Parts: sequence; structure tokens; C-alpha cells
Amino acid sequence: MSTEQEEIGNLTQLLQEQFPGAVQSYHQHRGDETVLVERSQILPICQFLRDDERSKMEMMIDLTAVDYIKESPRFEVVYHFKSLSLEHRIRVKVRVPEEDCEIDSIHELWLAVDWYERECYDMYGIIFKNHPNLQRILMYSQFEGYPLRKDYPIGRQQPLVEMRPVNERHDYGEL
Amino acid sequence: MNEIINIAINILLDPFIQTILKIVVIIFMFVMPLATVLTLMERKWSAMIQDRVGPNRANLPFADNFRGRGALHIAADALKSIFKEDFIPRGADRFLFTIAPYFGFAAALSVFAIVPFAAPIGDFTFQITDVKPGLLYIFAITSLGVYGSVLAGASSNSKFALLGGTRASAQMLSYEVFIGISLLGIFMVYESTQISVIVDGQNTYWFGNLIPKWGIFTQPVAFVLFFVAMIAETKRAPFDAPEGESEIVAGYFLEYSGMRFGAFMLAEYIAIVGVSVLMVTLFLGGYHIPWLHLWESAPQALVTILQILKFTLLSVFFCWLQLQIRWTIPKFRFDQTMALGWKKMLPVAMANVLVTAIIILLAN
Amino acid sequence: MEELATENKGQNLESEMEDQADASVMTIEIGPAHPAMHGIVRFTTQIDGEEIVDMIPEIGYLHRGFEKESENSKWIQITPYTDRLNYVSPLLCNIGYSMAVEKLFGVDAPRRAQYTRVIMGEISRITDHLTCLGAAAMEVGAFTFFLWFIKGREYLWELVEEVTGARLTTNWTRFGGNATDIPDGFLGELQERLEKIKDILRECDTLLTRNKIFIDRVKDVGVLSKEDSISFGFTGPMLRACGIPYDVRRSDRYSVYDDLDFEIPVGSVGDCFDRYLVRMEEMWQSISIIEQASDKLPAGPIAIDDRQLVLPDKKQVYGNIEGLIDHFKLVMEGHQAPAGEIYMPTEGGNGEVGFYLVSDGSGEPVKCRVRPPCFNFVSAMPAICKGGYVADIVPIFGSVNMIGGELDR
Amino acid sequence: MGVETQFQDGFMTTTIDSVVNWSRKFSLFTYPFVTACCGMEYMAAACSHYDISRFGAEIPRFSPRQADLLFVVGTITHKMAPVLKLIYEQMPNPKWVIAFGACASSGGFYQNYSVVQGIDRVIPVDTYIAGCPPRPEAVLDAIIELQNRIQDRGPQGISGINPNQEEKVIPKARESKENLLLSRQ
Repeated sequence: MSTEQEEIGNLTQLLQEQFPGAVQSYHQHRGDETVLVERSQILPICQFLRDDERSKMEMMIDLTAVDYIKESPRFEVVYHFKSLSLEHRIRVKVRVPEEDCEIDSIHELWLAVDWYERECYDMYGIIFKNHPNLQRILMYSQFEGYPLRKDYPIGRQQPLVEMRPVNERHDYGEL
Repeated sequence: MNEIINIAINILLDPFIQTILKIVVIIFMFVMPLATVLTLMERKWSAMIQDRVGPNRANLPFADNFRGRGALHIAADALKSIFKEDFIPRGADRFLFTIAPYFGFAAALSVFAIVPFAAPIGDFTFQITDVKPGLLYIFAITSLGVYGSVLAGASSNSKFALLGGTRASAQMLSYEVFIGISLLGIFMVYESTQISVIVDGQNTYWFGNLIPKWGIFTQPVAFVLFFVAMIAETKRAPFDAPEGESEIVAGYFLEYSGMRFGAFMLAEYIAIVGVSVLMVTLFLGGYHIPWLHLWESAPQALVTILQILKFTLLSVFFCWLQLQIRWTIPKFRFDQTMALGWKKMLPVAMANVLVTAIIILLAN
Repeated sequence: MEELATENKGQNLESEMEDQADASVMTIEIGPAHPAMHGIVRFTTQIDGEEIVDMIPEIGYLHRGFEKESENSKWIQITPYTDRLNYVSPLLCNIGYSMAVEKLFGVDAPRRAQYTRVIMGEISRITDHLTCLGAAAMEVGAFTFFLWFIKGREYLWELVEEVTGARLTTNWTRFGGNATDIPDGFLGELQERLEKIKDILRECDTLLTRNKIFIDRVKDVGVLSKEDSISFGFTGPMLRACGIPYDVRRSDRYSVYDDLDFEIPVGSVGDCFDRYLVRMEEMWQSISIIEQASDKLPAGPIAIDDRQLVLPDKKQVYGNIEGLIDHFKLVMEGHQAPAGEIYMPTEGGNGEVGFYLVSDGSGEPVKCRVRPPCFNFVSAMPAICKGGYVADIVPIFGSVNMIGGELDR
Repeated sequence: MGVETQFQDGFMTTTIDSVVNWSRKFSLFTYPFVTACCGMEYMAAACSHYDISRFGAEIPRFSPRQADLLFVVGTITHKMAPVLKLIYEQMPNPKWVIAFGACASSGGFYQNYSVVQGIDRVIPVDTYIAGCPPRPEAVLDAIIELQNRIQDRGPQGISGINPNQEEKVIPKARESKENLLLSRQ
């Protein structure tokens, strides 16, 4: 990881030139070009990545978040972009603190973003500002809490219908 | 003793009693058995097409586990439907909901009233009634079948059923038009709407005794059109958009359970038999066996039996053909069904009428 | 049936829609318990007569918490969960996940393992397309076609069972190799089965591809423009049907696909018929890939010799203290993945299946995310369906090949 | 339904009962509530190789009103549970339920916030099929098992018309799983 970390990728360089100070760190672990950028700059950076001739990211591949519960800022929103014409990828990451859990929505740039942001909100509670329809998508609206946060216990269920008691569940009949 | 026999004969000669007996015999000896066997045939034949075995496990435990290659599944289905809870959904119109299934049922059965099964012997006809309007009666009756679907869809208090009902009404009403127009040629060729006249007209020959004047030879285009239109009228695949299993679940009979659902199913199979019977009657010479009139010394009883046999066999063939079509091709989208009718079948049917008229004029 | 869904007042969609609704528009709930929805998607659809005015998809009915379970499991314990992501082609997800972890470790599986992975993966791709096309055809009424395809799938599953021990949920790959090698005589049998599949494909081709009714149902139905498809993040057959030859097997050159010669079929318009043709052609290409790979299959081990990754031989475990310790440590502590994060894209049955793994150096993943191709397709359903007929939902949804496990995870 | 409730037990009624039950067991119209992976094996069981139709159970009726047998195929999540319950309630009596596969029977290996730990927490179940997913042979076995049950007990099955029947005290074995789930909180 050490040597890879120090190499700077073409796109990273491009971003550093275009948005001085916005790139907080970068690495190329196992060949995946990665940049960690400033939270406020995410919308212009994504716009640039999509429109610039040298990056041409036509496709938003994936959007998710990671919960580093012991670190601060706690959350990291991760974007994966892919350029079909230039055949390269980039991973853009943004740190989001727990107390101010907001980030600009980039739904205007790619049509796919809409649902991915909703899912991210559903699972982590990260609010995407200006998103047109930020509602739960995988869980039901009555669900409380954000299941993929590390402090949500895996076994805590919130049933919608009354659960039949365990002891009346089986009739072994003629056994 | 003789008096009793005389009274019995007198009763039997009474036309009213005769008609009742004919109805009973035709429905219970011909239509119902064929329709019920069709339900099994459908399952077995589709299984054969699809490389499967099909139902074969229903057995009679007291009779040496007799299975009859799955024939008993018919009995199981029927009996189960009777004992299934009869459910009327909340908000449904109870009266219409209850009577709707029997409209289609009655309409499907009424077709058999004017179909002759064999040549008349003296005054006795093998036909329940030979009304003058003949085919017009069939048009009237098949329209009645629409009510079954529409009322079922409208009274169920379910949106999918309503969609199915509207689709069914649109489809059946438009295809009635094509049924009518495709048969105009038949009227012209045989110069009557009465079934017995049409059937007898098919017993004449071209070129001496070479080719019988069957409907299929005199009106080949009408044969195809009528068959297609009738399949659409019975709402069978590929025209099963009203009950389109994949988009509106079960269509107009979505909310029906138990015996009422069974009535819809049975009506469908009776309608299949009805289509087959009409095809044979109108286009394949009815009960007439071609060139049989050359054998002048034929005994009357044998001829009648042969005629009934020919009629039945050809009907079964058409039933089979409909099953084969059902399991081979995909189904139309609803608007395509309508487009096929109005944009393709209507012009062809009109042209057919025109050409027929011109040929008849020239021939005379 | 629409009662079913209204019961679950998910996102207050109904009230929202009712506000906009005018008199001629009817709102129907298609799904989740609907024959054409494969059980788990709900479309709140507004229709004007037979035409679709608006549509709101609602997913999540099969959200089984893949990511949460992964974060609470060891690396190797995640493999069975990946089987159940895309349950129509489980091996492709298996392989994708194992390759992702191998990328995280910085190792490569041996050549033989790679080749067998390619063979099994392509078998899986064929079963995926067979199921997809069969189900799609069934929903437009060609039931016989469906049963014939499932018959073909059955031939292949029996092969899969011979190698992996399971028909569907295989759990076959390991980090740095595979659990089992292919058995003796497998290649011969594979060839026989492929011939049968070819017969079925030819038969169905004559039955369906030039069938007027089928073409009417699918041609020019469900068209989405090239630009929108890209923006929606379409991958796999859906994108290729639009005419864009994007295939992860080619563009990212993973595994041994570089040594193999295959074409990427593309469509022209991007309608349901193109998707059907693309999938049909892909099956032929997969057959050709399998044939080439079995010809080139090298001898050698099926797993790398690295005690950090691969369980030792049972002989070693029972006869040798070092083997026993290695075994114990791997089983009890799990694989000690180095810290770091990687994204590994692979070509699944539906498109790009990518695994994004984050490790902090302990035995358990911090994050194991799978990039679901179906997610994008379903999010694009309103855009595709608007203006079409209600009956068009069926072939469109069939051609999308939505797989619940992958969509909701 | 009908006969069973209207007469006292006697030779006639038991004979009629057994005939009616015979018809029920060979005419199982199924409602496949397919959600997940097990659906693939359900397909396999329904298709040519294994052919569930031999038992008279091949006709899938996607309207619950017309179905006798509810096949719950695959994982049921908490989001899906109300739908499942509604479908079950929409089915007319007599009705039977088969839990198809590990997830439907017990939640399988998904013990987390979103998965119902067995559909018997939501609706009564007659027959459970083990396996993840079960092989088609297991499905056929379950159908035969259910048919025997219908012949012997008629609609008085667990999910049949008489839910108030005497229920036996249940072994405590399954509780351990609940405890496990609690411990994961």
C-alpha cells in the first residue's frame, strides 16, 4: 500500500489543479484511483468529472456510505464513477460528520443517483440536500433508526404485523 | 299394458316432450362430457407439448387404486369446487355478482339449440329447433355472453376485474361484427340463414360428384376469419387479454371462488365445443358425409350413426386445434387484438363479401 | 388485489397521487403479490384507460440485510450470502466476491482455478438468460417456451451440482482458488449437455424469434434512449441492447477472459426485442467461451499455496501440527485481510456486479457493498413505461430481468 | 365447510367427508407467493423435469380467491409480512399453507432486523420444507405429505377452517433461536 499510496493518478492531478485545496487525500490502493474531497465541493467536482473532456464520467456506478463509528467525522459517502469512452474509473469520497449529517445531492447530474441517494439515506440517515424525494426506499416508513449504522443492533426487529407467539406456532399432530 | 305403451309412445311423439328430451340428451350426452373431457385434455395435451406427464395421481383406493391416467382429476376438481367456500367480496353487488357466471354459461349452451347432429329421419330431426333466422339467433345469443364478463367485472368491486370486464366487452362486441360479416358470404352462397338449409346446401357437388360444396371450399376466407373471430369471442389465447394472467391477474373473474369460478371455467370449455360445432356445421358439411349418397342402399340407422360419428370426430378435431393454438403461440396485447380486428379482419371480410357477390352475379 | 398493497401504506403514495389525479385517471397497484412482478416490486400506476400516465415503483420487499449480515460475519462467511444475491446466476456472484477479496489480498487464483471459474461462470450466465427469457416469454403467453428453457436449465444445473454439490446455492469459490476441482469425465459430459442446450436454443429460436405475435408484443416496446440508459447507469444486456458494447469482461479484462475469443452482441434501438436478441446471442457466445475454455484448460492446482488464505489439506490437518494450527487459525479467526478498500467489477448475469470492500485489518469487514445492476433498471421503469400500455409493463419488466435478491439485497 | 359442520358424525358423513377430502387433495390450486431464491426451485419443481402437475397441483391461480394452497416461497421480510397476511386472509376456506425453504420456515440464515423469523410468526403453516433452497424432490415429498394430511384430517389442518382447535403444547426447541436473536440486539 505504501508505494501505491504515494503515486498520484491522472484524474487526481486534474482535480487538484481544478479545485485547489478541495482534495484532502488520495491513494491508488490496488490500482483503484481514490480521492477524498471537501464536502462543500462535491457538486462542482462531480459536475466537472462528468463534463470535462479528460475525465468524461458518463456513468455513476455506485453510491454508498461507510460508517467509521470510532472516527470523526463519522460517515464517509463513497461515489464510484466510470467513463465508458475513456475506460477509466474513479472513487470519490466525502467525509460527513454525525452531528451535521448533510451533503449536497448530485441527482441533477445522473438519473441513477436519485435512488442511490435514497438508499443511502434509508440505511445511514445521511441527508442529501435538495433531493426531490428523500424517503425510505428499502425499509418501510414506520421503521425507526438507520439499520446500517454500526450502533443499530442487527437483531432489533420492528414488525408491522402482530407476531404470533412462539409457543403456539407448532402443532405436531399425531407425533 | 298396450295402453301404457301407447300412452308412452304418444308422449314421446309429442313435440314438446321430444324437444325436452333432445335438450337433455344433447347437453348431457354430448356437450358436458366433451367440455369436461376438454378440461383434462387441456392439461394432458399441454403436458405432452411441454415434455411433461400431466396429472395422473388421483386414484380410487377401493378399486385397486384405479387411476385411469388422471381422468379422475376432473372429478376431484369439480367436487372440490362445490365444497370450496363461496366468497362474495365486501362492496360487491351481491345480485349481479351471483348471476354473472351463469350468463356466459347459458349463452355458451344456447348455441347447441340450432345445431343438427344428423340427417332427419322422417319428421324426427336431430336438432333441438330449426328456427328460420338460424345464424342470426347465434349472433344474438353470443352477444348475451358479453353480459357475463361485463357484469362479473363491474360487480366485483375490484379494479383489475373492472379492467378485465371493459376489455372483455370491447373485444367481444367488436369481434361479433367480424363474425357477422364473415358469415355474410355463407348466407349468399347457400341463400339462407336457416341452419338446415345451409347444411343441406353443403351436400351438393361441383363437377358432377367430384368436390362437395362445403363452406371451406366455397368460402375459404370466411373459414379462417370466422375461426379467428370465434376464438376471440371465447376469449381464449391468443386473445385472452380480458383475463390476461400476467398483467391483470385473472381479469373479470378475479374475485370469484368455488363453484362460480368453476362455472366460468366450464363455460369457457363449453364455448370451445360450441366453436368447434359451428365450424363443422357451417364449413365442413355439418353431419353430411361426402359421397355417401352414392351408396343408395345404405341402411338408415347406419347412415345416422356414421353422421353422428363424423360430426363428433370433426368437432373433437377442432377442439384439439384450439388447444394446440393455445399452447403454441404467445398472446396479443389488448390494443393489438382490436387492431387485428378492425384494421385487418374487417377489410378482408368486406372484400370477401364483395368478391362473393360478384362471383355469384357472374355465375348466374 | 389492489387492496393488498394499499394495506401497506409505504410512502403515502396513494394520497400523494390522489391529489394530482383527475377524474379519468385510475390508480391501480400492481404488486407486490402480482404474477408479473416476480413477487417483490410494487408499481403504483396511474392509468388513463389502458395507457400509463404515471408510475411509482416501490421496492424493498426482499431487503434481507446483506450488508448488515456481512459486517457481522467473517470474510469467508459472506460467500454463501453472495449466492443469494443473484439467485439465477449464483456462481457469477460467488466468483465476483472471491475475486474482490483476492484483489484486497493482492493475490491471484491459479490458472486452472481461473479457467474452471470461467467455465462455471458462463454456465451460470446461460442459466440466467434461460430463466430470464423463459419467464419473459411466459408472461407474454408463450408458456411452452418457458418450460422448454427450464428443461435446458435443468441440464446445466445437474452439471453445476456435479462440481459444486448444490444445484443453486453453490458456495463454491474460496479466496485464492475453488472449493473443488471439476470431476473426472466432466468435460465430456459438459460437451453433451451443451449440444442439448444448442438444440433447445435452435428450437426456441424457430418457435419465437420470427413469431409475428411475439414480435408485435416486444418490438418498439420499452425503448429508452442511449443517453438516458447511460445516465441511469444501465449495464449488461440492457445497455448492450441500446448499441453500446460495454462488457466488463472486455473493458476491465479480469480473470482469463483476455485469452478467450468472444463477441459482444449489441442491439440497435434498445427495445425489448433487442434485449431478447442480445440475451439469445450471449448464450451462444457463452457456449463458445465454455468450449474454448475447456480446450485450453491447464493442469495444475485449484488453489494457491498460501496458508493465510487457503485451508490446508485434511491430511495435513490430521497428521501435522502446523497444518492443524493453520486450519484452526483460519477457521477460528478468519482471514486477516489487510487494511484498505477496493472495488472489483465483474460481469454478472444482468450487468456490472461490483463489490466494494473496506477492511480495517481485523477479521471482519467494515463494509461489504454490492453494486446491484437491477437497482438501476427498476429505477428507470417509470421512464421506460410512461406513455405505454398497461400490458407493456409485462414484457418490459420481463426483459429487465429484475432479480429480487440483487435489487433489495 | 358444508358437510362437516352440518351433520353429526356417522357413517354417511364420514364417507362423504373422505370423498370430499379425496377431491381436495387431488385438486390443489396453488398460489405461489414467490419472493426469493426458492422460486427458482419452485420453477424447477413445476416444470418438465419434476412436474408437480402429476399430483394435480399444477394450476397456479394468482388470485387468492381461487387458490387452495399457499406456497410461501422464499424469505418474508417485515415489509412483506402484511401483504402475506392479507393474501392468506383473502383465500377462501379450506386452505393450506406450505412454508417452502429455510427462510420461510425459520428465517434461515438471515437473523437480522428485516427478516421475519419464520412465516409461522405471521400465518399458520401446515407443512415445512427444509433446505436452502429445497430440492424439487423435497417439494414433491411435501405435496404428498400434505395430501395425506388432507385425506386424514380434512380442512381441520392448522390453517384450515378451525383455527380454534385444541393445540398441543409445543417443544421449546425453537425458542433458542429467538434467544439468539435477542442476544444479537
